[in-house]
Amino acid sequence: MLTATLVVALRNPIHSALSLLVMFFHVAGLYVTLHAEFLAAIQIIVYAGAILVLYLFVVMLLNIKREEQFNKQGVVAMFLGFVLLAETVLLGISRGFLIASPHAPLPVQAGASVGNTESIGELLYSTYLFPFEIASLILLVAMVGAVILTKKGIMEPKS
Amino acid sequence: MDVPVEYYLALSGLVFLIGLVGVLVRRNIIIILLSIELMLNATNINFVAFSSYLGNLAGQVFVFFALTVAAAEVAVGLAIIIALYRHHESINVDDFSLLKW
Amino acid sequence: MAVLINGFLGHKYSHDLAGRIAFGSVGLSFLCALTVFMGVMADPTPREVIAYSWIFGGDLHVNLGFLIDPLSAVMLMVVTGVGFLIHVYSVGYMHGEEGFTRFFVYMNLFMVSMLLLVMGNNYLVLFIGWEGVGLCSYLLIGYYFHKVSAAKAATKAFVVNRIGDAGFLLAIFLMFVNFKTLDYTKALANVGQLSTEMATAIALCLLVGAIGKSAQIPLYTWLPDAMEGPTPVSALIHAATMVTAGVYMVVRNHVLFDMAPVAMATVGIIGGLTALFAATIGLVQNDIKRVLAYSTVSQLGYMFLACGVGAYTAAIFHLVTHAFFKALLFLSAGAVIHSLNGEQDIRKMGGLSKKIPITYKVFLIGTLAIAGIPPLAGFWSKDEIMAHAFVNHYYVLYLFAAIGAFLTSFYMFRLTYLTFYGQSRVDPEVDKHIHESPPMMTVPLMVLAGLAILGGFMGVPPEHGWLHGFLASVATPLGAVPHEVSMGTLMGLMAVAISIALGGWGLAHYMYSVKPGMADEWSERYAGAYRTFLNKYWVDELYDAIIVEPCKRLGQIWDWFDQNVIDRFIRGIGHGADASGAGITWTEKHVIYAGLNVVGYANHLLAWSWRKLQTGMVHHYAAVIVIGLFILVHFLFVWLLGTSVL
Amino acid sequence: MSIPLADLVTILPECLVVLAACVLFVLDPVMPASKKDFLAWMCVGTLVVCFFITAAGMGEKTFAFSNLVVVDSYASFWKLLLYVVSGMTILLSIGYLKEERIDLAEFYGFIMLSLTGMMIMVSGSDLLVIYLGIELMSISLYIMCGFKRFEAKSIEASAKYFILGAFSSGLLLYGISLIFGAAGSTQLVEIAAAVNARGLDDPLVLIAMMLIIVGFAFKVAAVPFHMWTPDVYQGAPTTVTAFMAVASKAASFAAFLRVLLEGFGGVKPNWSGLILGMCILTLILGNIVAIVQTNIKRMLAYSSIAHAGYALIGVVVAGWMGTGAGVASAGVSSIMLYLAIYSFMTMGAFAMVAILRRGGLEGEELDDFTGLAKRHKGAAFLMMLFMISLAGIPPTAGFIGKFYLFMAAVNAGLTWLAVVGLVFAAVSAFYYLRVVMVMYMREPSSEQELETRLALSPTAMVVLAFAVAGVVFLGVYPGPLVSIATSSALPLP
Repeated sequence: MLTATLVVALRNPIHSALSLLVMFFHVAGLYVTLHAEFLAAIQIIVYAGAILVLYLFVVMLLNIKREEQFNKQGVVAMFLGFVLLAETVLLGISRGFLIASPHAPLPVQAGASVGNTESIGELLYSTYLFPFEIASLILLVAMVGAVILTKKGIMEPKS
Repeated sequence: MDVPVEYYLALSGLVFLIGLVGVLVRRNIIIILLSIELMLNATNINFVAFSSYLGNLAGQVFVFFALTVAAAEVAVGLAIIIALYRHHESINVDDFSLLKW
Repeated sequence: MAVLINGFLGHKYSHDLAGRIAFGSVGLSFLCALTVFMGVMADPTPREVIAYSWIFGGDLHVNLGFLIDPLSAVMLMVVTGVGFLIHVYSVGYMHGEEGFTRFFVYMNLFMVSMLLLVMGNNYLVLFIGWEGVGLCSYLLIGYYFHKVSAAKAATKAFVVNRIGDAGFLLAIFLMFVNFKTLDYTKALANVGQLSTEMATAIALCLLVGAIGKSAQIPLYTWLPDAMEGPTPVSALIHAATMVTAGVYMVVRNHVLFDMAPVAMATVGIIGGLTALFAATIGLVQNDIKRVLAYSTVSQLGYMFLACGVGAYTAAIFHLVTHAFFKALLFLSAGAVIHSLNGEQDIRKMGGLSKKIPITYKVFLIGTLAIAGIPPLAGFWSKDEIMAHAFVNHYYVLYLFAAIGAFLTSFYMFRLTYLTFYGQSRVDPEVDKHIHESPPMMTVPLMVLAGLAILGGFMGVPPEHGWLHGFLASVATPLGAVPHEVSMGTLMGLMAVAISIALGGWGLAHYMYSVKPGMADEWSERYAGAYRTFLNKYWVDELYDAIIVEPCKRLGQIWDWFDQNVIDRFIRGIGHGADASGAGITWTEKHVIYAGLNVVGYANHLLAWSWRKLQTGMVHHYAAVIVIGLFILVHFLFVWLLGTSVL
Repeated sequence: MSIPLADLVTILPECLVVLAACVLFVLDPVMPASKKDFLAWMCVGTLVVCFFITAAGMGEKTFAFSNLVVVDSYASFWKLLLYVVSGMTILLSIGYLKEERIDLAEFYGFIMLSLTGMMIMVSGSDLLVIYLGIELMSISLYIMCGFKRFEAKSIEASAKYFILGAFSSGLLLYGISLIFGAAGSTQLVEIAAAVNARGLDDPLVLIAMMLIIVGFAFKVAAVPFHMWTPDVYQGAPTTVTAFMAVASKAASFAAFLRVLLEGFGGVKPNWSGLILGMCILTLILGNIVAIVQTNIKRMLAYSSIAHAGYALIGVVVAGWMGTGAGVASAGVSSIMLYLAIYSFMTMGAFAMVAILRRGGLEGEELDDFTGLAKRHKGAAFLMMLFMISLAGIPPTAGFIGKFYLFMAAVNAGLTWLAVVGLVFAAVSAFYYLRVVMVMYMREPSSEQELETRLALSPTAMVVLAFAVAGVVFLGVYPGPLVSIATSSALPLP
C-alpha cells in the first residue's frame, strides 16, 4: 500500500518517468484488488504502454540532459516543500477528522459482483453514452491540435 | 477486500499531494506534466475505491473518461513542448537552459 | 406638448455634425422652452410625458419620461437661455479654432444631457443626464488636447465626478429598495414611510453626488482645474449650468432632506464652509479664470447653504442670478483673454478699460452683481440667503456667509482693478493688437449684462417676489411655518449686506487703486496665509499624496510582484536568515540572464519574455493557486468551527 | 446500444456544431486555398441555424441521455450568447488570421469544438459531463493560444495556459472524485441530496467543494486564481483572447452557477462567504493593477478580471443568507445580463485591437492608440464607445449591466458590497478613459501619422457593427434582454 513512496523518487529526468511507470503498475495492482480488472488492463496498456512511451520518446527526442542544478532547485523546493508539508499536515488532520466523523463512514456494500469488462461496456454505451461521445471529441481535438502545433511547414513564419 | 476505504483515500491524497508538490517544485516542464499525471492517477484511485465500496460501477467508467482526457492532455502538452523547444532552438539558445521552467 | 419636441429635437441635433447650425438648434430649443415655460406659468401643475418604457423586467420598471413642473421649467429657461447666448458667443469666440465642429458637437451633446437631467421624471433619467454632462465636461475640458494640463484636468474632473456619482447611484438603489419605483412623483409621495435613519442615509448619498457635481468641499478640486477648457465651456458648464445640477437635485429632493435634519445640517455646513473657504483661495489667485472658478465654488456654497437652511427658493433664485452674472463674467473674461491673445494672468493686464470699453462695462456690471451691490441681481439673491440663515437662527452660517460675501466683493473688485485700471502691464507685443471683440461676442454679453441687472427683480420684494410664487408648489420646505419677519429686520440685514459689499469694494479700491503697493506689502507681512491661499491649502497635493499615489503605487507593486517578487521571496526564504543573500542571488541571476540575453537575442521583447520563462513563473502561479486554495480551506474551517462553537 | 432519437433531437445544436467542425476538418485538405473562407462562412451559417433552433426551443426543460444533459432556458440563454460570440469571433478571425498569416481553416474547427465544449458545460447536469465539457473547451483553447506558433509569446502563452489549466482541472477532477465518494454519483441532483444530508461537517464534501470552487474560479479568472490571465491574454492571438475573455468566461460562469446552486445549494451560506472574499479581492486587484498597464491586451485582461469580480457579486447575491428566492434569482439573472453585455463590449474592444494589427505593428501597446482620432475618426469613436461602456457610464449598455448587479446586491442587503463595486467602477473609469485620452488628446507621432491603413475587413466591420449595436441598443433599450434573462434564470430551490 505504500507504493506511492516510490514515486517520491522522481528526481532525475528520465528516471522520474520510469519511476512513474512503476507507480502506474502499482496502481494497476490496486485496481485488481479493487475488482476493476478492466481498468487495470487499460491502465497498463494506455498509461504505461502508450502515454509513458510518448513521454520517454519526447524526452529522448528533445535530448534533455540532466537539468538539475540541485542547488537552485533546492532553495525553491525547500520553501515550497515546507509549505506543502504544512498543507499535508492540515490534510492529515482533516483525514483524521473524516474517520472520526459520525457522518463519514461510507456504506459498504459487500461483494458487489462488478468490475468485469462487460458491465463496464454496458454502462459505457448506455448511461454514459453522451460523455463517451464527448471524450471522443476531446481526442479528436487533441489529435488535430497536436498535428497543427508541431507539423512543420503548415504555417510559414513571416519573413 | 478488507482494506478500509480510508486507506485508499489516504493513499490517493498522498499521491495527489506528491503530484501537487511536483508541479510546484520542478522546473522541467515534462516532469510537471508527469506530476499532473500523478494527480490524475490519484483521482482515479479515488474513483475506483469508491466505486468498489459503493458497489457502483459508474466510478470505473469515470476512470475511463479521466484516462481519455489525460491521454488527450498529454498529446497536446507534448505538442506544445515540442513547439516551444523548436522555437527556442530556432533562435539558437544554449540548450543547457532549455526547458527549465 | 412642446416638451416632446424639445426632447426629440435634443436627440436629433446631437447627431448633427454641422457646427454652424448648432446654435440655431439651441435657439430653437430655447424657443420651445419658452413655450413650455409660458405653459407652466399658465398652469403650474406638474405634468409628465413618457417617451417610452426604457427598462422593464423584474420589479424594476423605468420609463424614459419627462416631468415638467415650475422647478424644471425654471431650470429649463436658465439652461436653454444662457446656453443659447453662450452658443452665439462661442461662434465668435471659437472662430478659426481647430476642431470647431467637434466643439459644437460636444456642446450640443452637453445640452442634450443637461436637458435630460432637468426634465427627467425619474432618478435614472436624471442619472443618465448627470453622467452625460460629466462626460461632455470631460471631453470639453480636454478640448485643447495638446495641453497636458488640460488632459490631466479632464481626467481629474471625470474621476472626481465619478466618485460623487457612485454616491448618487447608491442613493438610487436605496430609493428603489424602499419605494420600488424611481419616479419622482411616486417616490417623493411616499417619503413619509421612511424611517429618519433611512431618509438620512439616502439624503447623504444624494449629497455625495451633489457635492461631486457641484464642486463642494471636499470634492471641489476639479473645478478650478477645469478652467483648462475653452472659456465658453467654463461659462456654460462650469459656471452656469452643470455645476448647479447638484443644487437642482437637492431642491428636487427637498422633501427627503426635510425629513433628515442631519443631512440638512450637513448640507448647510458644507455650503457655508465652501463659501468661505473658496473665497479665501480666490483672494490671491492670479489667473483670471481661476479667480472666477473659485468664486463659482464659493457661490455654489451659498446655494448649498440656502438649501441647508431650508431656503430652497432662495437657492434656486441664487442659481438663476448666478447663472446670469457668472456666465457674464466668464464670457467677458473670455473676451479679455481673446483680445489679449490668450493671456490669462491678471498681473499682465491692467488699464484695459479704455481699450475694450464694452467688455469693461459688462465685466463691471458682473462684478457689481456678484459683489451684491443693489439693485443688481446678486444682491437680492444673496441677501435672501443670508436673511434666511439669520432668521432661522443659523448664526454661524450667517457669519460664514457674511465673511464670504465680504471676501467675494473684495476679490472681485481686486480682479476688476487689476484688469481694467491702473497702469498697463501688458506685453508691448500684445498691446498693439488689443481690440474689441466682434459683435457676435459682445451682443450676448450685453444681453447677459441686462439680465444681471434686472434678473434680481423677479425675487423682489423679498419672500414675496414673483419667483417665490412660481416655485411655491415645488420648493416649499415640508412643514415649514411661514414666519413673519419684520420689515425692519429685513431692512437691517439688507443694510448689513450692502455695507459688507461696499466694504469689500472700498478695501479693494484702497489697496489696488489708491495705494497700489499695499497689496504686496500685505502679502509679505502675512506670507504664511498668502502662500496657503495661493497654494489652495495644498489640498490637491494632499489628495495626490493620500489617494492617487497609493493607488498607483499599489498597482505598480502588484504588477512588480506579479513579475518578480514571488520569485525573490521564495529565494529569500530559501536562504534563510541571510536576507542579503537573496538579493545577491537575484541580481546574479538577472545579470547572468541579461548577459545571456544580449548574446542570445537582439530583440528585447523576446529577452524579456524569455527571462520570464526562465524565472519560472508558472509554478509560482501554481503556487499562488495552491496557497489560495489553502487559504480558502482554512477560512472555511475557521468559519465552521466558529459557527459550531456559537 | 441504440442512440435514442429523442435525445439526439434535444442536443441537435451540439450535433450540428460538431458536424460542422468535422466537415471542416475533412474538407480543409481538399479545398483550394482560395476557398478557405467558405469554411468559415459554413461555420457561421451553422451557428445561425443553431441560434434559431435553440431560440425556438427556449422555455422547455428537457433531460436527455439518462439525465446527464439538461436543456432548460438557462442553458439556452447561455447557448444563444455563445453562438453570437463564437460567430463574432469567426467573422473577426477571417481577416485577422490572414493579417497574422495563420489562416488555417482548422482554427474555425477548434472554435466550433470549443463551442461544443462550452455548450456541454452550460447544459450538463452531471459533474462528469461538465468536466468533460471544460476539457473539450480548454484543450481547444490551449491549441488556439499557440496558433501563432512562430512567435515565442504565443507558444509561451499556450504552455502557461496549458500547465496551469491542466493543474486546475486536476484539482477539479479530484474534487469531483471526492464528491462522488460522498454522493455515490456525479449527478447534480444527487450531489445536492448528499450535501443536504451531510452538510459541511463531512470533510469529504468540504474539500470537494473547495476543490471544485478553485477549479471554476481558475476558469473565470477570479483572484487569487487569475495569475495566468494577463500572460495568456497578452500572448495569444487577439481573436483567441477575445474568445477566451468572453465565451470561455461566460460558459464557466454558467456552469459554476449551476454547480453551486444545483449541487451545493444546501450549503449556500458557506460558499457565498468564500466567493464574497474572492469577489472583493478580484475587484480590488483587477481594477488597481489595470491602472498601470501599458499593453492594451494586458489592460483588458485585468479589466476582464475586474469584470469577473463584478459578476461574482451576482454569485454572492444568489447564495447570500436570508435572501428570498426572488432576490437570489435576481442575482442570477443579473449575472446573465451582465455577462451578455460584457460580451458585446469586450468583443468590440478586442476587435478594435485586432483591426489595428498591421504588418509591422501589433496594435497592442497603448502607444499604438496615440492620436487615433486624428487618423481614424470612426475607429477612435467606436473604441471610445466600448471604453465608456466598460467603465459603466450611461447610456451605454455597461451601465445597465452594473446597475442590475448592484441593484441585486442592494436588494440582498449587501449595500456595502455595492458601495465597494461602485467605488471600483469609479476607479476603473481612470484606466478606460486613459485610452480615450490617448486617442483623442495626443498628437500621433509623425511615423504613426503615415500609417493610415486599418486591417479592416468587411467581416470585421460586421463584428464591430454587432458590438456597437449591442452596446448602444442594450443601453438605450435593454428591456427585452432583461426580461429574457429574468425569465430564464436558474430556478432556485
